[in-house]
Amino acid sequence: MKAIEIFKELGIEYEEMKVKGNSTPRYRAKVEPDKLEEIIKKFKTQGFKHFVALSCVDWIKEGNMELIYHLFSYDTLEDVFLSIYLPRDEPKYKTLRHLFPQIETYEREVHEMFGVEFEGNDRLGEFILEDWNDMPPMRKDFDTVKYVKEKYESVPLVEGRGDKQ
Amino acid sequence: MKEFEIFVGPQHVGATGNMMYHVWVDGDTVVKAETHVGYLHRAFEKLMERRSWLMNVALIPRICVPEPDVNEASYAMAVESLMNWDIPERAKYIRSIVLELARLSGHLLAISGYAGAIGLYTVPQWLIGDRDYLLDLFEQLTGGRVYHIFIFPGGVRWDLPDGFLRKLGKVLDYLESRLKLYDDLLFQNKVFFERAPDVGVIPKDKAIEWGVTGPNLRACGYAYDVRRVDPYAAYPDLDFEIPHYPKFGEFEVLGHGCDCYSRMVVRRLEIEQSIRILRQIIKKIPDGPHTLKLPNPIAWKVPAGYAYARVESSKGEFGYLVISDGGKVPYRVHVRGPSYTHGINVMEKIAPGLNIADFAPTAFSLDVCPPDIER
Amino acid sequence: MTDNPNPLPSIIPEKDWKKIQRMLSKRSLWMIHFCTGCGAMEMPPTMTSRYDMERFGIIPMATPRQADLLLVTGYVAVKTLKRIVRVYEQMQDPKYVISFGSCPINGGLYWDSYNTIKRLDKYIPVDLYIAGCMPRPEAIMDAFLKLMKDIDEGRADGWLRYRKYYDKYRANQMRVFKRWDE
Amino acid sequence: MEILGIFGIFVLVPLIGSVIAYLFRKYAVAVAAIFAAVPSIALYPFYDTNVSRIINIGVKLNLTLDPTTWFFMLMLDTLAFSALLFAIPYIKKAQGNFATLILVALAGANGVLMARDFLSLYIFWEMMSWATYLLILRKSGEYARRYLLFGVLSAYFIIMGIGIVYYYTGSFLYSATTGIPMSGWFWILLFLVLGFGVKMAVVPLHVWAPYAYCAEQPFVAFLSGGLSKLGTFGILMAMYSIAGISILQGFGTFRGVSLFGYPFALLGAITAFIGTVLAIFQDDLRKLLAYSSIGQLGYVMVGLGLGTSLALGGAIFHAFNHAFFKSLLFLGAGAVIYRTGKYKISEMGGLGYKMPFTFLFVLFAIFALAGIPITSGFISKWMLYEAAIAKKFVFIAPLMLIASVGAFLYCFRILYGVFLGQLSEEHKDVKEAPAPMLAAMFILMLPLVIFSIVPGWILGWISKILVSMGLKPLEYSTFAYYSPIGNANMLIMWIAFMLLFMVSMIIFMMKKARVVDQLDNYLAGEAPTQVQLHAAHNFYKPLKDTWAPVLKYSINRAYEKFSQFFVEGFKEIRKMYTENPQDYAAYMGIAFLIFVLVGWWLL
Amino acid sequence: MSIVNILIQSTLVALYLFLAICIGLLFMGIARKVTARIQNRVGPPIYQNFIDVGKLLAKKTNIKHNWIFDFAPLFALAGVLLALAYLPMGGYKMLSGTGDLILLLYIIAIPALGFALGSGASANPNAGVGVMRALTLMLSYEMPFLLVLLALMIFYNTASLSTLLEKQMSFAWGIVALPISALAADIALQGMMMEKPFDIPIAPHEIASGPLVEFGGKYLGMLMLYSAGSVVLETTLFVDLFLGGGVVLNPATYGVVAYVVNYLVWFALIFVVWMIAVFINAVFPRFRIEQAFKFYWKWPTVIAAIGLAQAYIMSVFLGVIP
Repeated sequence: MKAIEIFKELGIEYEEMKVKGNSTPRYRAKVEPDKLEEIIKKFKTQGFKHFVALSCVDWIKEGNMELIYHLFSYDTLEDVFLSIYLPRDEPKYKTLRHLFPQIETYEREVHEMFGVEFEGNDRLGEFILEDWNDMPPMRKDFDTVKYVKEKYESVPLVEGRGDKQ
Repeated sequence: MKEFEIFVGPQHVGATGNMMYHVWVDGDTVVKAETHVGYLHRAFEKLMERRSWLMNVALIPRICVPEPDVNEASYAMAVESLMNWDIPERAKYIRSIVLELARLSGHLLAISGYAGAIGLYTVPQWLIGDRDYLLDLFEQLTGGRVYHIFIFPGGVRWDLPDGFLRKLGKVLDYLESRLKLYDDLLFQNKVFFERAPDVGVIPKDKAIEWGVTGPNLRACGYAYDVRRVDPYAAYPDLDFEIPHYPKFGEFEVLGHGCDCYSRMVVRRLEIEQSIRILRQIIKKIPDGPHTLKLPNPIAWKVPAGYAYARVESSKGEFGYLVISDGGKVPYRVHVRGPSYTHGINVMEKIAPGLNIADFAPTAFSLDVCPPDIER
Repeated sequence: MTDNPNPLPSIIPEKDWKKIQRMLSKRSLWMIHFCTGCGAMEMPPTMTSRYDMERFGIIPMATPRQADLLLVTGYVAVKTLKRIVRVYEQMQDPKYVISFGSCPINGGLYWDSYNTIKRLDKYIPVDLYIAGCMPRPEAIMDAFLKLMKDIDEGRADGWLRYRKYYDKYRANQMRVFKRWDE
Repeated sequence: MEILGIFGIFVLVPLIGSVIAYLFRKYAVAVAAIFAAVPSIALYPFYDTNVSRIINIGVKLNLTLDPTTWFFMLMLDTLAFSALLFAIPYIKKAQGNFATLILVALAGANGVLMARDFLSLYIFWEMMSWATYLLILRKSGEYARRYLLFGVLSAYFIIMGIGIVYYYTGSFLYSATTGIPMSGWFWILLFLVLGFGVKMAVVPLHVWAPYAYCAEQPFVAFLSGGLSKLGTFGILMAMYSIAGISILQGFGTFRGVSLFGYPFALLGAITAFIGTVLAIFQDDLRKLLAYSSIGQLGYVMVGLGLGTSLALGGAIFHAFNHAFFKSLLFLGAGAVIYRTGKYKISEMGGLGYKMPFTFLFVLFAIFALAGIPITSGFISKWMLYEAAIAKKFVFIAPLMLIASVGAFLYCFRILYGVFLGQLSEEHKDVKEAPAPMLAAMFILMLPLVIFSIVPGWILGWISKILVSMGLKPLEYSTFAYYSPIGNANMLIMWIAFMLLFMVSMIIFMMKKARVVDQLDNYLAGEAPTQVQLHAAHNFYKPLKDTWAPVLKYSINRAYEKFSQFFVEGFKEIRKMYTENPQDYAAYMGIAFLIFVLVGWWLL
Repeated sequence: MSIVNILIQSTLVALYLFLAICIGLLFMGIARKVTARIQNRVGPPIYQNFIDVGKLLAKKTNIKHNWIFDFAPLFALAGVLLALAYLPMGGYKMLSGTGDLILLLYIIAIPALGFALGSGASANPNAGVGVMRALTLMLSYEMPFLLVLLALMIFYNTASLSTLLEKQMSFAWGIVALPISALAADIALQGMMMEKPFDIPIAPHEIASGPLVEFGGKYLGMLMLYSAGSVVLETTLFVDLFLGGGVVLNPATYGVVAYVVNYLVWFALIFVVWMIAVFINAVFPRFRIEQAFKFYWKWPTVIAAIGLAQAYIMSVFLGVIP
């Protein structure tokens, strides 16, 4: 089934994204967080079997975290981007790893980089970073230059270069 | 405790780059594997939010070292989508040349990595030696051996240099003549027939659901290729086949697909197809400008919106999700690398039951490239 | 830590013994197989038929116990730095470090990245830097030759410095790591 | 000395000791060790004595001490003493019981060795068997029943043999064997060899061994090293003393080897191979040693079957070596089990760093087991190989040779799994084995070293045995030994090895090395605090996978299926099993009668 | 034997052993060079391995895990030298008059066992797995190899290597008399030398160079000497068994000249045997261990069994007595 028909069937508003270079159509839709699982299941049964990615966007001005679930269908050759918005100060969502196994990995990354909690995913924790002691670094209010100055620039040089053997 | 633990990586010959597989082994069979990444995390997505649209072109090739051009191409395509630019035909063809050369070099590396993992060191020596001719071509074309920074939004950096196509043709002839030797050495080697088939099998019905893409998906028997399903650059005009299991042409069909053998043979056949594509491009390439007339690079403003562009790399689907809020810098860029699923999700799932002798070859046959996992 | 005494002091003069040692270690540099960063991409061409670094007796080795030469190929993420230090400490003296590319010198392209250290020699002693992003195989070969010359002249003394200023290096390392074990 | 005095020392002293030791309760084992020491020390003056006396008490009995008896007694009594010495700290519960039974078994064994008539042989044999049974019972009733089943089988076989002899000669004496026809000889020898073969655990009669050898380690050391040699002794007596070489040759010969012996030699080679293969895959330390024991006794069987003087000498020598190194191994395993309480190889590891002396003793035993030339274990294997090769036996020789390669595999499994590798957290405080244990192991190690440098001594004793059986003596000098096709000089080898060892030592000593922690290890750059690095479970998995189709045909399972058939078929009869020992005894008596009658009827 | 005689003999043996180790190092260097040429490279100088060993022995720090760790270099080097001492080289009997093939077979196990012990002492699972593979490989290649040895011993009716050389000189070289066995032996030799496709125990991609994983410095240096010795040991074993040990002139008639000529011929022959192994090594990937096991117990064993049958028939039924 074409993505447009599914959207219509589910009664979701969608917009078409601009595409240059590539040729398949891409649709973007904003959905309610609690309906997302059902919608993804619907898409999955309708041929959207390839889960491309889960991205997170930190909309600091709006105070939102946007999670973008990106699906692709090899049958109809369409991309679907399903967005949900979570409150920024306490982002929390349930895990969807039972739908597509790679969602688990994406959730681990989003958790580490943005601080989004996924209930039911027991593998959250240190993933990419190690010994991290600051706020999740991909958040917009994390100042990487300041962090670099504090952490790395302040380390002193060790003298002794040029000492004879 | 029955199992012992082995760390494959980061400092391990069998690790595919700087990453770590924490492996629990019973006897010599893997019971469980966990992928640990982050050794190469440079926070590209964060840095891209701090750099202007054009500066990012210099940054992103570093995401995938063996094949940097796919980053440039997909980023450029995503930005072009946002800007609503149509790039000139010649630029598309030149992009295709660069991408195909990159694919060739990526496949040569992948095959030599696998051959090294099963202990045939002559193959890496030859293949990487031959790959240097491709790097020479890159050098002539772009000025850099590894990082080219050649494709950027609006076209490519400059036109083909004089005599480039002739030289390209020569290199292709040479490479084609060498393929026979590779076949003799690796692809028709009896020990390879023993070791590769039915090792590291991805269940065929799960392959798409697990997010397997690229040659690994084709080795499972699906003829899906981004160049076909979501064509870009000059590929709609070009004629090429999509090698997939069990259409291996002159090669024997051993095993039941989705295994190391199919993955390697698919890569080997794609080298032939790339040569074929490049030959067509040499014939077909149109004249014209190589780039659009670009606005002032310092004051680029990209209209707000979402754009996703995907490119077929030698490892699988490479995609960029670019989000702009209309400012001078991207608001958010998300990079979808093929190794993200291959290296973590697929590897953790197919590892149990593998012999430890087959662990490194399986990882190499999936062609996992850690930098595009953690960026 | 034991030093390396002259086995036959009556026959070989002390000076010559050192010279012999340096000659031996310069002609047989075993490199540890550790791709710490993207610079490792230019290692295969350097190792293989076109540039062939085995001409100088440099071959990749599987484990740090066997190796003399650590190549830090490119940017160093904090997580990798910890492994580099461990590997470096497991190597046996004399050992040499070549740092590769622009990033370990001053941060390079990633000067503002929160996860890469900016100067490698704050954490482990570096005998030789190769600049460039990324250095060409010719540059790498040149660096190897330079390192051999340095060893011959006794200037590649990073391992001695590490031994001497061990506490300082360790203190610097601990400023970026929260804890030492995993 | 008068034979009765000798009988007193070697049979009655242990018997009396068994009663006395029982009274001492807490110190019973120590007291028993003293009583075991008496015969083993008293043995030495009797070297080269040859006394024999026929005692007529209605039936004629014959007790003898000759070089054969002396040689085997040397083995058994030393082992019994070491085992008891080892048991002093080891046995915690019911000491009196243990000490008594061991001494009874020793007395029985000595009696078997001294007996030269079938009646006393049978009495002492049963004495030894029942003591063994009760000792195994201390560990597990199930295992003891398995032993009992085969012990009874063995007894039946022996009795049938005896019955046939008595039928023809009317006498129980070994020497009175005139007038037996060749067909009679065939049955006699077959029954006797099978009967004693059970004790030697020859395939397919080996099934009891892996279970019996799970009993307490000091006893198992004595059982595997010592008591199983009674089987060797019995077959040796039956084939080469009672029957004699000329009767064996009378069955026809194949390149100078009796056609009666050749199948047994082949069986022995197969036993060696199967025992070795099964040993490779065991995870239980005791079972591994048990299968190894089966395999090694297969070698002895080869020698006994071939019956040339080189082969027979090799067999006797190998029995001697096996007695010592296998007991040493069982004692070493016992020391480890005593300290850790673990039986599984995969649960140990790294104990060699904590128990260096135990490790060295076991290492030496393993050198002997594997046949490394710096131990005497090599020499006996060498003799057996050369005997087979000189006769151009193309089936026996390769089986033995490949089995000895297989022995390397399980040897390393013991060494690596138990003593090397990662020392686990819970064994951080393990201490060296107590002094009596070490002393016991040291005693057992000595002959292995001495006879490897000076094989001439022991070859002299063995030659004497061979001569007494009418075979040619061995060719040997003090340090060297010869076969028709080759020779080996141990002194030159030792000197060369020592010199070359010094050379490498000099190169080695030029530099000092620093000791690092076991977790400062190549872990690919990682440094976890808690990590499991001991790769001992399923160690030979590739081999096991490869051989899985063959391994599923287990003889053990065949027996179980067989018994299952009976269980299914005779559910009613099963009700006879009232769990009342007296009933069992009654059944056994009935069965015994039936067997005797059947034997009678057969002839 | 007088004291002087013994001294001369032992000096000669020492000289031969020293030369053997040097030849081994040289051969390893040549192998690297040849492999490099196959791989389109220049390759290191052929004396590179001497430098490597020198460097390793001159390393300034050495680490060990415990005292059992020391067994590896000591037993390995002493054992391989001892085994070499029992091999006739170029017609010089060394100690082979005082010990035969079976003794040699077991002496060869000493270095391997010592090496296994030392590497096992290092709590590294890679070492454990590596030794497991090495032992399994040993079980694999020994099957054909023992059959081959048996064929030789049955055919020439001796287990003594020096007698074997004499009989080969007077009758015919083993490769002429028993060509099938020679083929099987050469296949077994590839596994014995742990060259590809049988370099499974030290596979760096799989188990990070296996038993060698924790050795460095002088330990590795001495183990390199050991492997240099084993190269000569294994090639010489083949040459002694099948190529008459390179004996072309009878020392009894030609004296010292014969020794020199024989030594050179022996050198040429072991070089040829080594080169065959190196060429195969360069163009094959490695097996998995169970595949190696299956391989060896299948075809080479069948070939060796046919060779054994040939030797048996010739010796027993046809009465050919060399």
